[in-house]
Order: sequence, then C-alpha cells, then structure tokens
Amino acid sequence: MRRILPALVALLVGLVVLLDYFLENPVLDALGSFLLEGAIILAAFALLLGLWNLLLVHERKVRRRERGWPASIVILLSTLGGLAVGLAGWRSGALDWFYRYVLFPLEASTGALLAFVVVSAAVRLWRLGSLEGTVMLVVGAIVLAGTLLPQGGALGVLTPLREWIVSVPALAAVRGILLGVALGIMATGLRVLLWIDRPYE
Amino acid sequence: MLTWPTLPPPTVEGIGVTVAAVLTLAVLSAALGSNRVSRLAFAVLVGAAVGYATTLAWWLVLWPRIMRLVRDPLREWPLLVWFALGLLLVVRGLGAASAVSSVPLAFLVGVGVALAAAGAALGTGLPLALVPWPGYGAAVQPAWAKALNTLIVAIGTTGVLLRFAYTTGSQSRLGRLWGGLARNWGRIGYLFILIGFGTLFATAIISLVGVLVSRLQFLLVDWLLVVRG
Amino acid sequence: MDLLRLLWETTSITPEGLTALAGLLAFAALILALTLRASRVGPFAVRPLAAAERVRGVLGRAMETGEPLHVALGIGGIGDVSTADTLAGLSLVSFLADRGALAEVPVRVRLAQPTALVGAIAVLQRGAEVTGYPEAYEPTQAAFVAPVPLAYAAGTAEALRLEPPAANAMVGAFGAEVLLPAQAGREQPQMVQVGGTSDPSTLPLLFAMTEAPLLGEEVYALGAAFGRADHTGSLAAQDVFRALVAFGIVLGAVLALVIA
Amino acid sequence: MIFCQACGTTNREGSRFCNQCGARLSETADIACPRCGAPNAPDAPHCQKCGLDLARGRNDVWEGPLPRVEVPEEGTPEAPEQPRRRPEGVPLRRRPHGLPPWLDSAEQPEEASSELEAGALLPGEGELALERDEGEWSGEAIPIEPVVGVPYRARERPEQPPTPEEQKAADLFAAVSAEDVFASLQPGAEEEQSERAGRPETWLRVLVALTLLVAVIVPVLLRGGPLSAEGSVPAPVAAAARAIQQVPPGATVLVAFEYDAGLAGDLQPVAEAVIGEFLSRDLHILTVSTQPEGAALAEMALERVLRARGDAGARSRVVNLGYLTGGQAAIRALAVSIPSVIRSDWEGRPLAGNPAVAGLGGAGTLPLVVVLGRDLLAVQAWIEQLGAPFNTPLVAGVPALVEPALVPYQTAGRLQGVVGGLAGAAAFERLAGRPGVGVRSLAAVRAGAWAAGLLAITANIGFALGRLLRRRGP
Repeated sequence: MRRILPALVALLVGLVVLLDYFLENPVLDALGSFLLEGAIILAAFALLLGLWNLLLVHERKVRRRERGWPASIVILLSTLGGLAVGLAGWRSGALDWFYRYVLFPLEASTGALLAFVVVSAAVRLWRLGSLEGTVMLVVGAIVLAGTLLPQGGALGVLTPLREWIVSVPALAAVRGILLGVALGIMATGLRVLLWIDRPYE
Repeated sequence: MLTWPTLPPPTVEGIGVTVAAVLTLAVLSAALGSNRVSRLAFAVLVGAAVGYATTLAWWLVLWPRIMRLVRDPLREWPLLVWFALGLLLVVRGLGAASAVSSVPLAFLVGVGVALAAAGAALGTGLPLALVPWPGYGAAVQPAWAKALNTLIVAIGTTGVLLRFAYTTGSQSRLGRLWGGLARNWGRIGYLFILIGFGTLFATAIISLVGVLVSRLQFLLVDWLLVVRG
Repeated sequence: MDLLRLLWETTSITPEGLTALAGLLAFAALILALTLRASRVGPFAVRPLAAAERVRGVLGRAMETGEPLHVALGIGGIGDVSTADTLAGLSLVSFLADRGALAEVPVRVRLAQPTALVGAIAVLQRGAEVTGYPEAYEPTQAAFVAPVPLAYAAGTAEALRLEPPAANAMVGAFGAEVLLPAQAGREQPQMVQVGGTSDPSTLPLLFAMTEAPLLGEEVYALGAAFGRADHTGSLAAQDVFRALVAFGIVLGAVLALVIA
Repeated sequence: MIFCQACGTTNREGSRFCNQCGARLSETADIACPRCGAPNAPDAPHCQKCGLDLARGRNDVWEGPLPRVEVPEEGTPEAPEQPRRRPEGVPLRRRPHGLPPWLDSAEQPEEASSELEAGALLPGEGELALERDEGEWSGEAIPIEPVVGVPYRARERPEQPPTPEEQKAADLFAAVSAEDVFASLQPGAEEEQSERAGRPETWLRVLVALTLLVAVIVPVLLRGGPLSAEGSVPAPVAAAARAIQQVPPGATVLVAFEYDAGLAGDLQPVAEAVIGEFLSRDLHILTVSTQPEGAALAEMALERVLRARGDAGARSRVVNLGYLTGGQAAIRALAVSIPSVIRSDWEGRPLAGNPAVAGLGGAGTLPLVVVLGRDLLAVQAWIEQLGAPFNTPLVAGVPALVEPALVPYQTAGRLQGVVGGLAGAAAFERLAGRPGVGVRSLAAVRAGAWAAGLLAITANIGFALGRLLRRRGP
C-alpha cells in the first residue's frame, strides 16, 4: 500500500496533465486546471515547510555550538525579522521599504560579486596550450571585441565575425545541447510515468 | 558634472538609501576574500530572502484562497482538498513516511514531469529539430553563404548530439558502426561545444560586469550623489 | 457510447500537438520495450561518466576520513520547469544516501526550493531504512537555504567554507549564481568538485569551475551511472531518437542545399 | 557489539542485519534476559547485552580457572599522509585493509585475524584474540563473560533464505566494500593540486578586483567618454521592437517579471525600456511573476518609468498581478485563464471592474507576451507552457549571458525577438528615441568588459610564455 497509492496518484495525475496539455477538451481542461491549482497551492505550503526546516537547522547549529553558529543566530534573527515585517507591515509599506533597502541591495551586490569570480575564472580557463583553453581564448576574445568595439575602424571586421559565430557555430552547439536535453527531460518524465522511476516513495 | 559627495536627506527614503549602501559595501568587501562583514551580510541576506518569500507566498497565494473558502465554502470546497494535501506535504517533510503522506509529493512529481516532458516535446524538441533553414539573420546573406552556413549548422548540431551518445560500447556489427560514427562525429561536435562555450563565457563576462556597473552607479550616483545632471 | 462519441467530437488537437504527442508516445513505447529487454537480457553497456567515477572514488576517501559529502541541488524544485534536473540530482542523493548510511559518511544536501526539500528528505530516509540503519537519517541532513537564487548561492558558499566536505557535487538547475559555491569549493584544494546542469548558458561556468562537469543531458544519465540498470533502457531509447533526429537534420540540410 | 545468532559474527551496535550472512539480528530472538531484558536466542548461553548466564549449570562443568583474556589496546590504522585524487587510467583496485576495521572483521574473518598482528582492531573484538591465547593459563581468573561470538560459531543453524530487503542490504554492503577506498590516495595529480592551491587565488582575486573597480568607476564618473559611441542595433533587438510595434493600440499585453534582484542590474534597464515603449504606445499592461521578487521589481521598474515620463496618470493602465508559486504549473494556468487563478491585484484590489482587464481570458490569447527571464529555464518555461501550445507571440528580455542560448528559439520562430542585457537595452532605447539607464551605463560596461578581457588574455599569454621559457631553459 505504501508503494501503490503514491504511484497511482503520480501516474493518474501525470497522465491527465499530459493529455490536457495536448488535447482541447472541456472535461480535460476543467480537470487540468483543477490539478494546476493544486500544484500552485502545494508549492506555497512547501514554503512553510522550508521555513520550518531552516529554523530547525539553524536552531540545532546554535544549540550545539557548531562551527559558525553566530551566523546561524543572525540568520534566525533576520528570518524572523523578515517574517515580522512581512506579516505586520504588508500593506503599510514597511515590507516595500524592507525589500528596496535591505533585500534588494544585498542580493544585487551578491550578484555583482559574480563579476569578480567570472573574471578570475576566465584567467584560469583560457589556458593556451590545451585545446579547450585555446579555443575558448580565441573565441572569447573575438566575441568580446566584436561586442564592445564601436562600429567601423580598423577592427570593424570583428563585429560581423562575432555575429557569424553567435548565429552559426555557437547556434549549432546550443541547438544540439538543447535537443539532447529535451530528449533527456522526456526520458526522465516518461520513466516516472511508466512506473520505472519512483522518486516519491 | 562632478560634485563633492553629500549624503541623502534623513527622510525614510534617504535613510533607506544609506542602509542599502552600507549593505552593498559589506557584500562587495567579499571581492577581496571572505571576511566577517561579508559573512554577516550573507547571513542577513539568507534570512531576509526566506522571510520575504514566505510572507509573499502567504499573502498572495494562500490568504486569498483561504478567504475564498471562508466566503463561499459551498462553491470553493475543492480548495479544502488542496489545503489537506498541503498539510500532508508538510507532514511528509517533517519525516513521517506513510502511504498517505507520500501522496502530495507524488502529485507534485506527476504534474512536474508531465508538464516538463510535454513542454520539452512541443516547445523545444519539435521546433528545434525542424528549424527552417537558413534561419535567422540570413536575409542579407548571399546564396553560397546561406548554403555554407546551413551545412555548418547541420554538421555542428548533429555532432553535438552524437557527442553525448551513451550506448557506444556495443560489439554487434551495427553497434560498432554506431559507436564509431558517434565517436568520430562527436569529436567535431566537441569543437562546436567549445566554440559555443567560448561565446557564452564572453557574454557572461559582459553581463556580470553590467551587474557590477549598476551597483557602483547606485553607490556613486544615488547614494553619494557625486554625479549630477 | 454516446458519451464516448461526445468526448471524441468535443476533442481537438493542433497539428504540432499531434506530432509531438505521437513522438512522445513512440518514445514511451520504445523506453518501455528497451527497459524490459534490459531487465530480461541484461542492461545495455553505457559509457561511464567521469563525474560519477569521481564521486565513487571520493566516497571511498570519505569512508576513511569521515568527511561529509555535500550535494547542492540547485535552484530548481519539483513541479516546476526544472523538475527533471532536480530528479537527476536526487538520483545522486539517493546513491550517496544508501552508501553513506552504511559507511557512516554524513551526506549533506542544500537546496533552494522547498518542494525539492520534500523529495530529498524522502530519498535520504529511504536510503537509511533500506540499508538497515534508520538512525543514520537526520532531519537536518537536507537543508533549505533560501528560495532566492543569489541568497541560496551565498548561503551554500558560506556553508562550504564552514564545513568543507570531501566532495561538493552541484547537480540540478543552476544559473550564473553557481559561481559562488563553485568558487568556495575551489578555495579548498582537497575538495573534489563536480557539477552538472542542463542550462547551456550556465555550462561554461561549470566547465570552468569544476573538475568533471556533466554537460547538458548527461545529468539525466546519472541514475544509470550509479548502477540503476533499469535506466539503461531509457538511455538506449534516447540514442535511438538521437540517431533519428540527427539523420533528419542532415537530410533537411541536404534538401535545403538541393533546393537552393 | 551485537552478535549474529546465525553465524556469530560481531555486528555494529544498532545493526538490523548481520554484515556476514545478512540474517536479521535480534528480531528472531524470543527469550528476554531477566536482568536487562535484551532479547536472546532460545538456547543462547549468555545474554548478548549484559552477559548474564542464561544457560544455568553449564559453567559448573568447567574446572580450573578461566583463560585470561587479553583485551588488546586499540590499534591506530595507518593514516594516509596526503590524500590525492586518482589520475585517469589507473584501474580501480580493491584494497581490503583500507576498509573500516569493523567492515574488515565482518567481510572476511581470516584476513581480519591477520589484521590483529597489525594491531588494527576495534575494542570489543577480543573474541578473535582469544583464539590465539588458547591453552595459555594464568593464575587469576577474570570473572567477566569472556566468551563472546566464538562458541556460537560452533553451533550450526538451519539456513533461512534472506528476505528481499535483507538481500538488498547484503548487495549494498557488497557494493560498498567493493568501492575503491584508496581511489583518492593514488600517486599523481600533484601539479593540478598546486595549480588549485590557495596562494595564486589570493593575488589573482586582488588584481581582478582592483582592475574591474578602476575600469568601471572612471567612466561612471566621467559619464561616458569615447566608449559610449553608438554601436549598430543587434538584429534580435530590432526584431523585438518590430514585434512590439505590431501590437494594435489599446490592446493588453503581459510582461512576466521572471527575475530577481541578483541579475537585476543587467535586466532592469530592459524592463524599463520595454514598459516605457508600451506606455508610449497607449497599451494596457499586465505584470505577473512566478518568482517571489517579481512583483516588487515590477513596481520599481514602473515607478522609474513613470518618473522619467512625468505622467503618473499612466499608472492606471498597468495592473500588477503579483506573484504565484508553482512555476510552470502557474504559467500554464495563467495561459489557460487568468481570472480563475488571480482574483485581485498585488495591492488587493479586485480585478473585476478594472478596465485594463475587462473581458480578459487566458494569457495565451494576448497579442504579445514579454518574458523578462533571469536565466534560460525561466524563458523556456514560458515558451513551453504558453508560446508553443497557444502560439502566442513572445519577446524575451534576458541578461546578456543568456542571449546566445536563445538564438535557436529565434530561428525556430518561437521567439519574436530578444533584448539582451544593458547593451540590448541601450540599443532598444535608441530605437525608441528614449535614452535611459542603458545608454548611460554603456560606457562603464564596455570599459569593465574590456579590462576583464584584456586581463584574462594577457595573463594567459604570460603564462604560456613563461611555460615556453621554462621549457627552453635548463
């Protein structure tokens, strides 16, 4: 029973949603919309679970004085602070202020850190000598120059060259990868719908 | 024109801008290596993100539906099913494994894989397999260039596809043929993959530098008001 | 009977939809057939994945030293567009959960979507039960970091710095934010770092930061690479369709050339 | 320590199945120990937990002192001096003594006894030592229960077939013990180690940080300079502008804010440019998101656009539908029917009666949908759930790093156009004749990217030259 019931649910739901995706039929559409509504609500409930898990993890870290427990205290405090602001100041604009002047700058600056990381990664990656490094160095240099150079000038030829690289060889690579990924996604999904894979048990 | 730095006025917005600038500097200090300040900022970031997302899910998804159910329970009763399943999902997440508590997860898996598989088939697989050639941006090209590009794209795409072939070890006659084809054509494909990676990596540099620029503009223009006009 | 006819008459489908559905059904039939053959005759020979070998090797090292193993499951969840990537990551987690429970190797999972958290908890629990050490499962093994990509990346990076694992496997859905945990991993020279995702615009970053990247669709082959013989059938089916698509593309190009 | 009643092997505390024969441990026992209550086999001489003598009178047969049991001190397993990873090509080799000792003793006892001389032994495995000390008697007897495991070995029990889960456990155990423990300890791969060592990372990090900061701050202060020269308008941007122009005036379009603050620096200008164009074309705008921050980001972008345009009245033509959980499921639900999923906007005002959404059906029927996606998956979700099944015209705004990955969808006609990053936003602003953030930041982006690229290229050319010289030299 413990294995049958969930499997049945997954199979039936998957089948209905799959057919509803392709077929235009009043009954199927109603059923499909009903199930989609359920997926939306379940995802929202999952966030509550995530909140609980976070509190559990960091409370344990603090209680056991594990390495980096002060950071856990900060995380707990800011989580509860965010919750308080969100629940109390939902319409009062407090949450808006919290987002604009606390969460947004923190997150955007963390994104800005990626610039430093990616450049040092480029220094490591573009190694002349190895096939990968050489190809990436040459292509990367061309694409950078072709994108950043103003029109015309001595190196003006690089811009159309960059266009060609993006719209022919790079396109071929991305298209091949995307096609393979599509096949992989279909296989993964069908493995579940064919009862071969049961990740939900 | 450039002016001397001046802090924003002590209004709610002004204070907010200063707070944001301080947090920005705290995070950017990690560019020189992880330090106390940056660790503190990251901790605040994690907590703030969780709190914010959870409250939004509550106010924008759960609360309206609860209200709907309360106002008109007779017509909105199906919501009860989903609320019950949602609670079961939480129970499963707390570690209680049983036939019933696994149902919500199974439901999510079913919906997810069905939509993903259908979308991959209709939205990605089909159109990308039957792209009309020569495609995009080819209007201005001469005929020979179109033909050449068409050929290059076809060779590259198939090469990349074959590069990832899994069953290349078979010893049957057909299997050896397939394996040899996949290996050799796949080498060409690998070259195309590298070219594609080089392109994507270069654009990644440009993109992330753009993110950095907007942050520094905030510091210099919006906070310190060094640049006017 | 009338009901059936009514259903049939009220049902419609676009030509593209019909094509895709037919292809999907054919694919499903092929997967089923080849999976049955794999179970009867024996699994298909599948090429090894370097990342999987790395993980196996480092698992041995972790059994020696007792270092934990870390899996970053990415920003994807279950039910959303990245369900397949998340399931691929979960197949790695289940492999580690089985081995880890037996060999007392702590396995840590960090993820950004609570829907994936439920899946990870289920997998870890099953691993601990099947191997006969239910006490090996801890509720905090799978940790939800934050539902916002950059916050998730920063939190995971900090965790990797605090508790350096023997290996950090980043398998799932990732965007550019993957650079942060990957950088944190590189700062520990002993740490083995593998990664895989299906997003082509993230792959070059993983390619630069990890030792054995899984490129694109290879993540979906992880299950087979970790000994799921019943997955080899679907891999063979993928290869059949791969050959068909490649043939079709070449044919189309030749036709286009002939017309031009 | 638990002892298997089938084969007598010692098992780890808390084990459910015997590591040697896979038999279930202590479930089959039916006699509870009178002292500690631990379950024991019906004919077990001693309690396996507290060692109480269960078989009365058996010890009376015994004459003379009991053999002295030397409990060997815990050995120290040889520690690997420097764990290294296995280079490619070295075959996976089985190194049993690399397994944890408790695995060894369970895996193959005859090797385990040889391990005793090595001294690698866990406390409590003294019963193996007993076999060596046979016949060596000493004066004082030890009144503890010395006999553990060994006597049980003598008694054979009927072979019971393992249950499926026992079988699975046994298979798993075999698999684990077959893992190459020393895979990571094989010689080699030092050079990669040193290449990955922390030291070069630090100076590299500082160099990169300083270069980027200087290269970006200067043009920001100078407001442009030579690098702000106009480039050509990329074809995808032009296509996007064309698609927007084809929308009939007064129609309603949907803008999906599928990004977060993290990459907003590269994407917010695109959002502002697109929304500004919509407003100037008198279109009604719906904004929605499946990312938590999407709704707030939409408000921020809208605010800046309205401030730049100077007419707050246009706000009434924009409805912020807020944020939905569920990812692709939410997108599909919206594509089928918006009102059935969302009843009120982000401020809580009911949609019913709002002119902007009068007679609104599914998003799939809209004349144009703009997806501002943080990564490829975000755009793919809208293509696969809305664009493909409903044939809705789609335009994507993405950070520059996603743009090349979208070219296949453009060639396939699934995307009408793409506006990529700050550069794309700048080009779009020029087309629309409304220079904004994109144009203003272009110079700084170019300078920073130039500096980054030159740094990486020169550094690697330097590395290559250095390697060449070293090879030339003695």
